[in-house]
Amino acid sequence: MSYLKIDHITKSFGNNKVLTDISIDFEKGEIHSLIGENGAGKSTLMKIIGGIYQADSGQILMEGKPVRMHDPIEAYGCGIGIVHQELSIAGNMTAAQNVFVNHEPVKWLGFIDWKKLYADAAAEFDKIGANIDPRAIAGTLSVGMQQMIEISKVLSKDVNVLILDEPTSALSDNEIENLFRILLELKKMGKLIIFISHKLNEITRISDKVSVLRDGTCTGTLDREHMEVQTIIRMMVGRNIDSLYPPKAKCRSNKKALSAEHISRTGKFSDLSFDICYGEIVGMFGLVGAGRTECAFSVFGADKIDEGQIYLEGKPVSFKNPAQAIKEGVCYLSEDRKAIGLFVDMTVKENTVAACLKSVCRHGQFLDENKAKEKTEGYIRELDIHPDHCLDYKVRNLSGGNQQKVLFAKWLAADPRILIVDEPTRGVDVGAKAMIHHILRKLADAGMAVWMISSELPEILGVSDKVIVMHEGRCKGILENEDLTEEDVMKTAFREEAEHE
Amino acid sequence: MKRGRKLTIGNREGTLLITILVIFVLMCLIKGRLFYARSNIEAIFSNLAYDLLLACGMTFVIILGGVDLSVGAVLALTGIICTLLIQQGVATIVAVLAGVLFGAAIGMLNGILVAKANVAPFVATLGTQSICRGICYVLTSGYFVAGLSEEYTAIGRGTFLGIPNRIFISILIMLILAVLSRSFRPLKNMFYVGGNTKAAFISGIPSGLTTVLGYGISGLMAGIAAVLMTSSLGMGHASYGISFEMKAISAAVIGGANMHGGSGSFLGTALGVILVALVNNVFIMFNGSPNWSSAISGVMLLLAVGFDVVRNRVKSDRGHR
Amino acid sequence: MKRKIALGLTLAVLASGLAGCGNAAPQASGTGGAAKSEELYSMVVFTKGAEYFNWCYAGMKDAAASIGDHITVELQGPAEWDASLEARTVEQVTAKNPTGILVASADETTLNAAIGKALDAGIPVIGFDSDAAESGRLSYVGTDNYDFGATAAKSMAEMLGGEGEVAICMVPGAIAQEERAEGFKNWLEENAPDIKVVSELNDEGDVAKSETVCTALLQSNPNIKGIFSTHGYGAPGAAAAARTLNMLENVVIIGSDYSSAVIELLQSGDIEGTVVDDPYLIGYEAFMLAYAAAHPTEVPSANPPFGHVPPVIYGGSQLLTGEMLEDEAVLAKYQNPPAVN
Amino acid sequence: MNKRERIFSVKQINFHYLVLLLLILIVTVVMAVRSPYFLTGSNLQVLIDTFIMEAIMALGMTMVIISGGIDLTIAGILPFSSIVLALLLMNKVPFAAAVLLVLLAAAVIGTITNTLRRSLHLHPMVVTMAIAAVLKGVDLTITGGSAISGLPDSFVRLGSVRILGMPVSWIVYIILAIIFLYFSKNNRWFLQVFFVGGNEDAARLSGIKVEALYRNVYIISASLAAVAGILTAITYSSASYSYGTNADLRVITTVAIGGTSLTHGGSGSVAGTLLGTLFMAIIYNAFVMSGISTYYQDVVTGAFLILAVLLSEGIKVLKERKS
Repeated sequence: MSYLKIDHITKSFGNNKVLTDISIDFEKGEIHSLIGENGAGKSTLMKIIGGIYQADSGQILMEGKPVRMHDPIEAYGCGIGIVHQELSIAGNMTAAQNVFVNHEPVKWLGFIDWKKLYADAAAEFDKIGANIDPRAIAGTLSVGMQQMIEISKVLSKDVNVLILDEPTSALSDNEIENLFRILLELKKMGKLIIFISHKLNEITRISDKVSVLRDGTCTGTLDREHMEVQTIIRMMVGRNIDSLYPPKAKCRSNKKALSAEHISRTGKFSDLSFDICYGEIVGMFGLVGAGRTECAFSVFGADKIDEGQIYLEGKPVSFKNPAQAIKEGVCYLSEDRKAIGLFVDMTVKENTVAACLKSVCRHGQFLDENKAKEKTEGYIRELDIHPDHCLDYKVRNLSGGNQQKVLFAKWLAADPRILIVDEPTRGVDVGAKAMIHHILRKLADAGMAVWMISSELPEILGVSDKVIVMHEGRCKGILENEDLTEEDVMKTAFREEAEHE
Repeated sequence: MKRGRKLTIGNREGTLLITILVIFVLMCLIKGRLFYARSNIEAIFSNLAYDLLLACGMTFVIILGGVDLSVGAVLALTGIICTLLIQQGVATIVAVLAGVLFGAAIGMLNGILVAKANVAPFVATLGTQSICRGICYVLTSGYFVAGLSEEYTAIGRGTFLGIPNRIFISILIMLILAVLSRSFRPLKNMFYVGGNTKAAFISGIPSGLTTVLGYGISGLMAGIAAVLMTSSLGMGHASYGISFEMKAISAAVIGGANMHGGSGSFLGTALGVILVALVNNVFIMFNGSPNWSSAISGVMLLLAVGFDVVRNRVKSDRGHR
Repeated sequence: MKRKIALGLTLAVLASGLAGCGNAAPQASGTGGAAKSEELYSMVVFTKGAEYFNWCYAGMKDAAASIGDHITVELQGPAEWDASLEARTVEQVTAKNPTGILVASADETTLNAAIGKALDAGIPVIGFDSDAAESGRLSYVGTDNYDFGATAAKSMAEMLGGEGEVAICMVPGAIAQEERAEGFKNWLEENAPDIKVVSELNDEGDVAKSETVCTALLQSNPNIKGIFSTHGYGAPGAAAAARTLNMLENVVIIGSDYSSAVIELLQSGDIEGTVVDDPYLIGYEAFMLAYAAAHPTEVPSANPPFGHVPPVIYGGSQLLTGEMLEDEAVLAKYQNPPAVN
Repeated sequence: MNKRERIFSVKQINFHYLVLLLLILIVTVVMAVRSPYFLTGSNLQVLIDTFIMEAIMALGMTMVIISGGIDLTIAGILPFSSIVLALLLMNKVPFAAAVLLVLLAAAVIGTITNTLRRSLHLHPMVVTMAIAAVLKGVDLTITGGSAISGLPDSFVRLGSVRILGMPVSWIVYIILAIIFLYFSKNNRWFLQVFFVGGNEDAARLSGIKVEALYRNVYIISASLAAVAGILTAITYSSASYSYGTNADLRVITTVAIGGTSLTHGGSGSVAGTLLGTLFMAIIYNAFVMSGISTYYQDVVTGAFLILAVLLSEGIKVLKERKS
């Protein structure tokens, strides 16, 4: 008898069937990974296990006994806790308060025992090796640290089943190592860990079992011996993807599109110099907090530059706001698509034309509905956005991968010469990932200059022609991507630090 | 399904339209000529002219995700400035322009406070409300400003092509805004800014400017309403427009605008104004207790939104089967 | 650094603002040595900014000036109609230790405690316009509002020839207005039974709202021959409604109180009459009573230690018509409203 | 960290408090110079009396605004509860029972507010605005517009009861203020309000019963408005539908001046509201004491409101720039 059993679970939202008859067995003391394309139903399944959604039919069995959970509190009661993909930190509270939210140590009448709270929080952080001041205001901490708070929050509830939804996407390598160490330790303690990730190498590294979801069904569970990347990919997408990464550039020109000379922004990055040429993809690698997004923001005019100069085709420019940048053909595809990318309550059409309104307007001022429609339909076809009649759908109702494609459509519609893409495949499944990489290459081959920011080394190495390595706000080196290995890049990133020490 | 969308009449507008028609037909049947006489219809519409203008301006602000509590006070202050200027013998056109532009300026000040200084709309407009209302009394000590020229009063009392100016101007402005909001870029931008301010900024939409424009239009509408009101009543007074902002907000929400920003419809707002005015009219025709007359718009709001929620629930229940 | 500058600037601006305000203020007792002979009288009303009270205050000011320039007067009170707020204002004024207080009460009972406290502190309190009869105020000057309504009813009956349907426009809840409406209805019931009050409307004391409700009224009931408004803002609204409907000729509109707007409408014949009392006189008398109460003489007083004052003075009310305003002398009385502050 | 530090969270919003304190000081000094009566005992007592109802309601409003909402019903609940209390007392209901019934009624109104807000997906401002309008209608219908008086003697006497030399309303306020000040920094439930205001989704996922919390916040606000209504009835020995006109806006102004943000929930403090309350009370009093026209009072409070919020937003921006 398995410890936790998902038994013929089915779930629909309205007429949209998300999960069909899924059954998976989980055992105590294992790390069980869950993988699948976006929209395959992983998050929904996890939310059902975590008590946030209720299944339409089927049941959840714990040690053979059916359990019903109507909210996260009941799930905790059953010893199940989730670390969510979207950070659920209240930025205005201290780290300790976040960890112990809703089960704070109290003395009487709900009065908080502050001493115990901070001591307990410190102990929790110690347990996972996180160096966080329990009294720090959570909002001022880095994303990685916030993730650690999230994990502590769940662990502090003494759970037997720990579900982690994409826990590593915002973590630095050190933090990932740390996390894995903790997970292995928890496993030894006999806890069940359900691990959701897009990073195949992570999954193959630490999982004991992996279950693959596709279109709301479970296509199989593999154990350690059979865990091969190609097999997993085939089970996920129903076909082999031979070329996850596109071929290298055909025609890199020497014409500089964008150059930065010694640009600095206090407290964010300093003294950056690099060139991006037409026809090439320049990868900018760095861990979280390396200052990549900040740098892109400054170049794009969404933030200031304190020192240094940016040149567009050799001409000095300084964009006061994104509007000016877009006018000059510089576009920035943001990493956080919900917060600063898309208008989720507006239609696909409205989103697609958002950055190029002027071009679909008569006399530049009066919206031409037909033009907007044509343009959007073009991108829906070109980018294969599903469903294909989604013109007037609210973006909120699309899956994550398709939302990302709409974001691409929005920026391609603005007709950029230089496209800055920030983590273009975050939260996107393998199929869509490959497609996005191919699109980027196609754009570069068509003469566009592409600046890709990513913290995934395989992606950087697989896609870019040139790699800018960032670390803690500084540029540690610019490498040509010829037989470059992950080790080379990492060495570059930590070069000076090693020398200092 | 797809064809339904093309009609561009949303659920809420449909509900409102049907409700209004039902009330109208019932009243015609019960009260007969008394009700459907041209003069009555004209009277209903003349009286809702101010509300219509203010509610249209408010719709923009609500689409932007804000709220404008200052419109009533701006209306009073603009009215007083206009009438004082007229009293001083300033040319009508100059006085009207000065008043209307003053309204727009106060609105833009609200917009600047909200967009540039990051002050919550409720607070910023509450502040300007209090300031404007105070200035009204400082300027007039509570006296009426009367003795206006006939040239001025003709604006509110006259007719154009047989239609009273008040109806003509307010409906014309409403229609222009309704059409422009769908296609005119600076107005269309408001939906983007209200939907997601940061994404709008990143997409190159001038969100600050758009916000200032939205509040500016709201102030402008208050200014126009002030001119129409003072000229038709023939006097200005510091107490004009008290609690008009609440009526305008109610009408916009009845019409389907979402206070969280990003959505709103001018047709809906106009229907909301008409519905409230109609119910008020019916209320008086049937001698309803005066104690309840100020609660009408609030109750209509709860009913309209409640009806939608119930209907959607019924619909989705059916969908499940 | 920026912080310091910001702080400094803010403070500087605010301080100068406050100082400026302070200078503009009429000072009762700030000037040290002469303070002994200085006297301050406060008038507290429940809707500061109402034209009616401005006239009362003007009467008070003139009366004060006639006594001597050692007397300062001030007008206080909340702008919104809230009896509890007015009571607080009375308490605050009491803390300034004025020589006398004149109060128009927002309702009959709420101010009792506040007025009692002022009396306990040795400050004479005179009621005017709206009475708080049980408060212990030394005297009351005002109009019998019941009678006021009756005057309106009588005029209405005359103008309508004794029959027809009429409506009342009012703010429910305001005591003076409720009394006027009561007087109006009762007089008609007793003396002109053929005139029926068919509707009572709430116009929220607002001209535009008054126009809206009167329009609906006149439409739904074309038999309405007369409208009586119990306050100063109703008649202009009713006139506007009648104008919109082209019914100015068919409807008799009788208002209450006077203002530049009402005078204008009377002159143009848009409204037929307005019932007026004499707020200027009321203010004048109220001040004189307060002064008398604050300066006891040998005349034995009913309220020692205060000076003797009569408990109640009722002034009359009369109908003012456009015809009467043709007389320059009459017109002069109602024109040129007094400046306040 | 000692307790004092925590209550006034020295690290966080202190600059705003400092400015408010300085302003209060300046107004006090200016007024003390200009009017010999300003610093008298009787005036200071009046100064507090004048704003005490708003002060009580501001406590509840602070929690509502921190939770990310707003409550305009209080202007309707205050007169409603004074009227209901008066009617109950006149019908020989014992005082304690009457007070309990009034509080219960307020709690029901708070629950209705939240239920409508939730089920109709409406912004709290719109819902509370509608409910306030309905309550005014109820008040008018019950009273017919006139003030209710002739309350039982035992009740009337309460108005002049002094405990430790203070009227009942002060005692109630002091107790409430201490509770709110202490609880808002130390009590689990109160802290959860900050949590929900800061990040509602996070709170929900953390297992906080968000809807119950919202409901409680509105119930507290409504109950405090009822307390203010009861105290008004005690203070003036009568009840009227005119009480509390525009009190909602005065209360929100107070809370906003105290540094609680209406832009983003989760930031603000009861301590700030106390300072805001003191500031407003002094300003209101200063106007009457100095004899400046009350018309300027509206202009000045409006300007202070905008300035105060500009200031606190400005501090935030400066802080962000620094970090």
